[in-house]
Amino acid sequence: MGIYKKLKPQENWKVPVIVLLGIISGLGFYILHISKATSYVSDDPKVCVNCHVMIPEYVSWRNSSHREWASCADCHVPQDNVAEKYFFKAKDGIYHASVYTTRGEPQVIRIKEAGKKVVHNNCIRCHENQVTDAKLASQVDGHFAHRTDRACWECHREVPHGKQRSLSTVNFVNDEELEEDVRIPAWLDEQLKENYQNKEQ
Amino acid sequence: LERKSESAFAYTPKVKIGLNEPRNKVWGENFPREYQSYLQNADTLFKSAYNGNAMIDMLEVDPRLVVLWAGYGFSKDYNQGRGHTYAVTDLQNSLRTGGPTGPDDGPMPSTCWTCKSPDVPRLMGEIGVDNFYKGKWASKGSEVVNAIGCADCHDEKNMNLKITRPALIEAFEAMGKDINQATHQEMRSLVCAQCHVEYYFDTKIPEKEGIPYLTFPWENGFSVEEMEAYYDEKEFKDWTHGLSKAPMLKAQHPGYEVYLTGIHAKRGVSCADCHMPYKSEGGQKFTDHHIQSPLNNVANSCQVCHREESENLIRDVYDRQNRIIVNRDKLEELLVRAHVEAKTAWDLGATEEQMAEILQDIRHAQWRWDYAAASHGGSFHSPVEIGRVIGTGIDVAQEGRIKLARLLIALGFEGEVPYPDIATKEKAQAFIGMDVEKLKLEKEKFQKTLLPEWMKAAEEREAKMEDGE
Amino acid sequence: LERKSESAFAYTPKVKIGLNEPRNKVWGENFPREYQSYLQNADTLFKSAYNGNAMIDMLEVDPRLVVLWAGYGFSKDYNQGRGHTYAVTDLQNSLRTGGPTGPDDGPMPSTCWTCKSPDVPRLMGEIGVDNFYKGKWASKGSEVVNAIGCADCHDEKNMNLKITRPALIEAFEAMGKDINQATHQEMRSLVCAQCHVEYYFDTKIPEKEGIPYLTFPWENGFSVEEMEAYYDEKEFKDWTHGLSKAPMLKAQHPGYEVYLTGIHAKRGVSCADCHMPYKSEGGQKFTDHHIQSPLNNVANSCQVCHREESENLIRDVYDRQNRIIVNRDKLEELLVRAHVEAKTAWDLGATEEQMAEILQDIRHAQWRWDYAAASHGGSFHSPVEIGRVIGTGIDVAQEGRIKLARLLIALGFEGEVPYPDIATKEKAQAFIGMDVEKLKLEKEKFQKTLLPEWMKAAEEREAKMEDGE
Ligand code: HEC
Ligand code: HEC
Ligand code: HEC
Ligand code: HEC
Ligand code: HEC
Ligand code: HEC
Ligand code: HEC
Ligand code: HEC
Ligand code: HEC
Ligand code: HEC
Ligand code: HEC
Ligand code: HEC
Ligand code: HEC
Ligand code: HEC
Ligand SMILES: [Ca+2]
Ligand SMILES: [Ca+2]
Repeated sequence: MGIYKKLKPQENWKVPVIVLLGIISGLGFYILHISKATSYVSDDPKVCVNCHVMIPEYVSWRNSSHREWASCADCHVPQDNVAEKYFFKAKDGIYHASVYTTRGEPQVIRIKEAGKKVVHNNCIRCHENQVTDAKLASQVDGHFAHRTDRACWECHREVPHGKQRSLSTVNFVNDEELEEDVRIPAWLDEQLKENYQNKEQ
Repeated sequence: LERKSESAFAYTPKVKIGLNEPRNKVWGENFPREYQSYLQNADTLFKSAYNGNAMIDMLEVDPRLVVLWAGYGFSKDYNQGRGHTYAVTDLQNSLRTGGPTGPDDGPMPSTCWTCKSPDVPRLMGEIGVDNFYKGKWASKGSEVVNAIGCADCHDEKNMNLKITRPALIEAFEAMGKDINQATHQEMRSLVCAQCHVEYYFDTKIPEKEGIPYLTFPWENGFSVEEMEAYYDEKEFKDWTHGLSKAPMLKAQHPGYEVYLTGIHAKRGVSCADCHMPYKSEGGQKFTDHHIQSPLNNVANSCQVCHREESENLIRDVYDRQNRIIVNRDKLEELLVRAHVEAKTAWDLGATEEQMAEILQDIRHAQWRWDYAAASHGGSFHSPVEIGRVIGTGIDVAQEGRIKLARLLIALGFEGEVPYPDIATKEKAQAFIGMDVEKLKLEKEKFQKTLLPEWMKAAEEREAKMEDGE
Repeated sequence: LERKSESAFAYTPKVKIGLNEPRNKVWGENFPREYQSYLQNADTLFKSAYNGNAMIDMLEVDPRLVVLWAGYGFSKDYNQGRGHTYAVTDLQNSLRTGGPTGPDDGPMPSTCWTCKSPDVPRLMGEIGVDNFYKGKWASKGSEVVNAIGCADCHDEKNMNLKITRPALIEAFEAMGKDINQATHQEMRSLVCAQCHVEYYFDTKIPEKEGIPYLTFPWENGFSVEEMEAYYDEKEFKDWTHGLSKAPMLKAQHPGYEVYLTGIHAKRGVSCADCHMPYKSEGGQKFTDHHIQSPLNNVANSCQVCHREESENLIRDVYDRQNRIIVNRDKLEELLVRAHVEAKTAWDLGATEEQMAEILQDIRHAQWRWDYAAASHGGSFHSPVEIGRVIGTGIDVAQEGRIKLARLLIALGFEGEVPYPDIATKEKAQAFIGMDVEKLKLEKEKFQKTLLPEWMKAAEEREAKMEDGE
């Protein structure tokens, strides 16, 4: 009861609040539209790179052992039941899209607690046979719990996004061009070469 | 989760394991994978740059140790530890434990057994902790026979990890902590911390006077300075040095303490993560019970977390060990010099008062050296801290030697005290006046007479134990 | 992905940037994001436990330094470096550079300018490298005015990273390496290695005799022992110590060398990864040109690779720094003692022969200390190596002091040479007999007369330069 009272707005707030809510939800749909957040309903990883802040994760995933097996959604969306799957997707989709559109994205994106749980459970979903041993689970109390009580990626630190998740994973698109390039500017190179010729004489 | 109760019906354990069952084979019936890997602890083939499964005679490799430990058991015999399988045998065969001729004979107490066998929790359960620690080690020669094993770390009812050694529990209490609060991940290191820790025998515990009670000196903390302060406050010494007469401390394998100061511990990596990584058989993972140098198993231990070439990872370990050994070796040399210089001072008639500060410096410097040296793996487990500890050791040793330089001149000595010829273990043992041949003969006699009797008695005793039903 | 190359092509430069354009603002027209972040190098607010953007008077913080550098410029004035913005100003204002009254006056050579400004490549291009190094620093006072900037690291044609300082290129050649073979990732550290390295002025290069030619002592390798051997072979000294008369070496910021020995370098992490991480603005990622302590920016630098709480990461850095400082401070104290004891020995009539070995010990011990101390960030960049270096320094310093103890007694001195009262910078400078007030007056005069003339001349000169077209 106490909590409800605290949360309940005072009477004179009613009108402004309703108006505000209207604006917010209107904006929400607008954001959904311009950011292609509706594409979240799809499981295709390409939709995640609709915004380039997801590029490092996309590229690292594309180079990982999981590319052929697991798409973004296989890990990042609950797979236990259909309702929850779409609820989570919608929640996440709207959230990411608003953050992106409002330019509010953090400098470095880090997974949140809720997201961690989802991913962790998805690791187990696919790898249950490997991480648990049905025979031992029957004899050894807490075997399942002990096997799965740490985030998988505390050990498998590079699955699937690699170690560097910054732009540095994708920065070197022009690598070839760069490798051919020399490191010493011509004006200095000439002077120093002259120096060496003098030395040899 | 539901799956769990389902399959519970499908599998019934082959045997019922009794409380404190010391025979590893019995547990192995139920857990053949773990047991098979456990049996590999007998392996002695792998040798890394400084460690490995092989038995390495450290006094041979580094005869300076003989001088550092003059007057103490370790100068007789000291090996780099090998697999858990050998804990009992190595204790029996070490020259340190002498050649007892009966239950009340020999230089070492029962307490030595504490970290060597699952017969220990069994005995402690049967006769009580105090009675276990009482008497000579020979008094329990026919009781302690099984190699370190399942009952040391596991609860027989549910295979949970558990602490079976009172010293660790008491040390936690002394620090005001409750070991029952340890997380599962912490337990994966704490089972090792039952044994891989610095210890001493406290014979002055009220109401237990005279019992060499196994105690971990952690009350002030784990660092080299905090433990030193602990011993200093108690004016405890392990022995009086044979040459310098300094009141010495012996640091024994502070593995857990050093590990705690390193980055892996800070990031929640446990001993078991590296020394007992998972192993896959038939698509299922279980804990590898072959406990050894991870350098013999880089793929399963390091590479799960570090996607680096195996040779790079090994080089990283060696890099750290090599950087540490330079100064550790230097400190060792300085300590040899300090002991010999102190002896020269005594010989020239130095007084107790003149020597007091110098001996304290030697005590502290060697304690620091030993903390670094005895902690096998420490140069990797926490290289920055070990580097620091050795740095302070060098400073203190040299302070002592500056005082010695002044004193020696005051006593009429000129020039430098010559460095002894201790190029080999034999020369070093001769230098400190030890009769090794005598020790070896005593040991041989013991091995031919008393030891076989113990083994026979133990066999008969175990034959009467119920088989796991 | 396509987006990235897209934007690469879409870009049309606003202005054309000329060869060796020293004015950062001109480059900023084309690259406003980088330039905006670059401007933040002027920030002096952040202070970490040992470093940060603020200007820290190191002689004030640690007056022992005054004694260690007695007889050398650094005892006059030494600050912990701050942002690149201040390189030119700080050189002008440092008491080390004196108060020149004209182009050929003052204690320091032109070479000092080398690492302070993008006017350096410009000048070297115009007058040649040798001519640049010739003369007093005052001779180029009106030429070097722009803060470290774009032309120091970038090629104006394509913004590729470039090496603009001959010393680094020559050092690579001396080691038999070709810097053109450096990978892109290596270049992200090598641009810093143009300046953040140990150096000396070689005045004995054939055909360039007398020119204080900037040289990196890397021929034998980067380690403290290898560089020491390099200097010893050449019998090079930076100065003769004011108290001990030891032939001293000064280690200046061996940042790159120390970094190379650490785990981050081994794993291919570059200076730029931590000190110039990527930054996000409006969904675009670009390189943050605010070069500073990463502790002021943990989220973008460390946390990209380490999924750890920011406070844990900061604590890790401090942990390492704190563990190193214990022994570094100790070594500093030992060096003060050694210098003072050596002076006492001279005063009592010691001979050159009696002192020779002792002075060599002091030289080597202080070199090791300085290698560790001058390398800001080194305690984090490579804590194990720095710990090792300091350990060897303590040993060598104490060896020298043992010899001193013997010598002092032989010279009739009794007891300990008292530690000087150097509790503050003022006391320490008085102790070594320095007239700081005179230095300050000379500097003030310079700041009021010559310096404004230079600035005016520079302004007029730059006004005639073409604007980026
Ligand atoms: C409209 C742009 C956009 C799209 C499309 C997008 N993301 Fe994101 N995402 C963001 C932004 C912005 C953040 C940072 C949010 C924050 O941390 O506050 C983010 C954060 C995340 C996080 C970490 C934060 C958390 O909630 O745990 C995950 C995981 C993630 N995205 C996965 C995905 C997946 C999977 C897809 C495709 C199905 C995807 N994203 C598509 C913009 C987007
Ligand atoms: C195999 C499982 C898996 C797949 C497939 C996967 N991820 Fe992830 N993702 C993870 C894990 C695990 C983390 C948490 C990493 C951490 O905390 O170290 C994560 C974290 C993230 C984050 C947050 C950034 C961070 O490092 O915390 C984003 C954004 C993200 N993923 C996006 C994506 C996108 C986009 C895709 C598809 C292109 C994708 N992921 C595919 C497992 C996966
Ligand atoms: C959609 C199913 C799926 C999900 C979700 C999934 N995996 Fe996998 N994973 C696979 C498959 C299939 C393979 C085999 C790939 C191969 O052999 O190349 C695999 C391989 C692996 C491997 C061995 C190869 C390697 O890269 O080392 C590891 C470790 C692994 N997964 C860990 C994880 C972790 C950790 C997570 C959660 C963050 C996860 N997996 C999520 C299906 C999945
Ligand atoms: C304590 C560290 C640790 C944790 C936590 C951990 N693993 Fe592993 N995992 C390992 C080790 C070690 C191996 C290597 C075993 C081998 O190669 O035989 C491994 C191997 C694997 C493999 C590959 C097996 C094969 O046959 O190649 C998969 C898949 C895997 N783990 C998935 C997971 C998942 C999913 C989780 C989370 C529930 C997880 N792991 C948690 C340490 C761990
Ligand atoms: C991050 C990995 C890691 C962790 C965690 C770790 N160790 Fe080690 N340990 C090593 C390595 C590597 C060596 C060096 C092996 C060598 O030199 O051959 C080593 C060496 C040892 C040795 C000497 C091995 C020999 O061959 O004789 C012992 C004993 C040891 N560790 C015990 C422990 C204990 C006890 C703990 C926990 C308190 C622990 N280790 C935690 C990696 C680890
Ligand atoms: C707190 C536990 C503990 C106690 C008490 C203990 N040890 Fe040990 N012992 C160990 C550990 C751990 C090792 C392995 C050390 C290593 O090599 O890293 C070891 C190794 C040994 C070895 C084989 C290596 C060598 O030194 O030759 C012998 C023998 C030995 N101990 C004898 C003794 C004796 C005798 C005593 C009593 C004075 C004793 N132990 C008391 C834990 C203990
Ligand atoms: C009951 C005491 C005890 C426990 C518990 C214990 N150890 Fe040991 N450990 C020893 C002794 C004693 C030795 C030396 C045996 C010998 O050389 O005779 C040893 C040796 C070792 C070695 C050297 C092996 C080799 O082949 O060189 C390693 C590594 C090691 N232990 C790690 C661990 C780890 C990790 C744990 C916990 C998971 C652990 N120990 C638990 C007593 C113990
Ligand atoms: C030195 C300590 C130590 C000894 C001795 C030991 N274990 Fe373990 N054991 C562990 C650790 C640590 C784990 C991992 C527990 C966890 O993470 O939950 C483990 C796990 C297990 C498990 C759980 C399944 C698995 O593989 O992870 C079984 C079953 C097991 N051990 C059986 C045995 C048997 C049988 C023996 C004797 C032959 C034995 N253990 C000896 C430390 C030990
Ligand atoms: C369960 C995960 C895990 C295992 C297993 C592991 N490490 Fe690490 N290692 C880490 C973490 C976490 C760090 C801290 C740095 C970081 O956050 O990346 C680290 C740091 C390091 C460092 C840098 C620290 C230093 O001293 O410079 C080295 C080197 C290293 N590990 C080598 C090894 C080697 C060799 C092994 C195997 C013997 C090993 N690691 C096993 C997780 C692990
Ligand atoms: C892995 C990250 C990392 C790398 C790589 C790295 N540094 Fe640092 N650096 C640090 C940290 C952390 C500090 C300590 C900052 C503090 O104490 O406030 C530091 C300190 C410094 C400082 C002193 C900063 C100040 O505030 O005065 C300088 C200068 C420096 N580094 C230069 C370099 C150079 C040059 C390189 C490459 C040769 C390099 N660093 C590579 C992390 C790094
Ligand atoms: C090889 C490049 C290089 C040369 C040559 C060089 N410096 Fe520096 N200088 C640096 C670097 C790098 C720093 C920043 C050091 C730090 O704090 O980490 C610095 C910092 C300084 C500072 C600011 C900090 C302080 O000490 O008060 C002054 C002033 C300075 N230098 C003067 C000089 C003088 C005078 C000379 C000539 C004797 C000189 N520099 C030669 C690279 C150089
Ligand atoms: C042209 C020479 C030069 C180059 C190139 C150079 N530095 Fe510096 N750096 C200096 C000087 C000089 C200072 C000291 C300025 C002062 O205090 O007056 C300095 C100061 C710093 C500081 C201290 C900043 C603070 O706020 O305390 C850091 C960090 C640093 N440099 C890192 C780097 C890194 C990283 C690179 C390469 C990406 C680099 N520097 C390239 C000469 C240079
Ligand atoms: C101390 C060295 C240094 C200085 C000074 C410097 N830069 Fe950079 N700059 C770098 C490094 C390192 C990179 C990253 C290059 C890479 O990874 O390809 C970079 C990258 C860039 C890029 C490429 C785009 C990006 O953001 O990654 C531009 C444009 C740029 N700098 C402009 C400038 C401008 C304009 C200035 C002067 C205001 C300047 N730089 C001064 C070192 C420097
Ligand atoms: C570009 C990637 C990257 C960046 C940025 C980075 N690190 Fe690391 N760090 C590593 C790697 C790789 C290792 C080696 C261990 C491993 O393989 O995980 C490491 C190791 C470490 C270690 C263990 C080494 C030791 O000395 O004990 C610490 C602590 C650490 N990092 C802290 C930091 C801090 C603090 C920062 C920011 C100033 C930072 N790192 C920035 C990649 C990075
Ligand atoms: Ca002890
Ligand atoms: Ca120098």
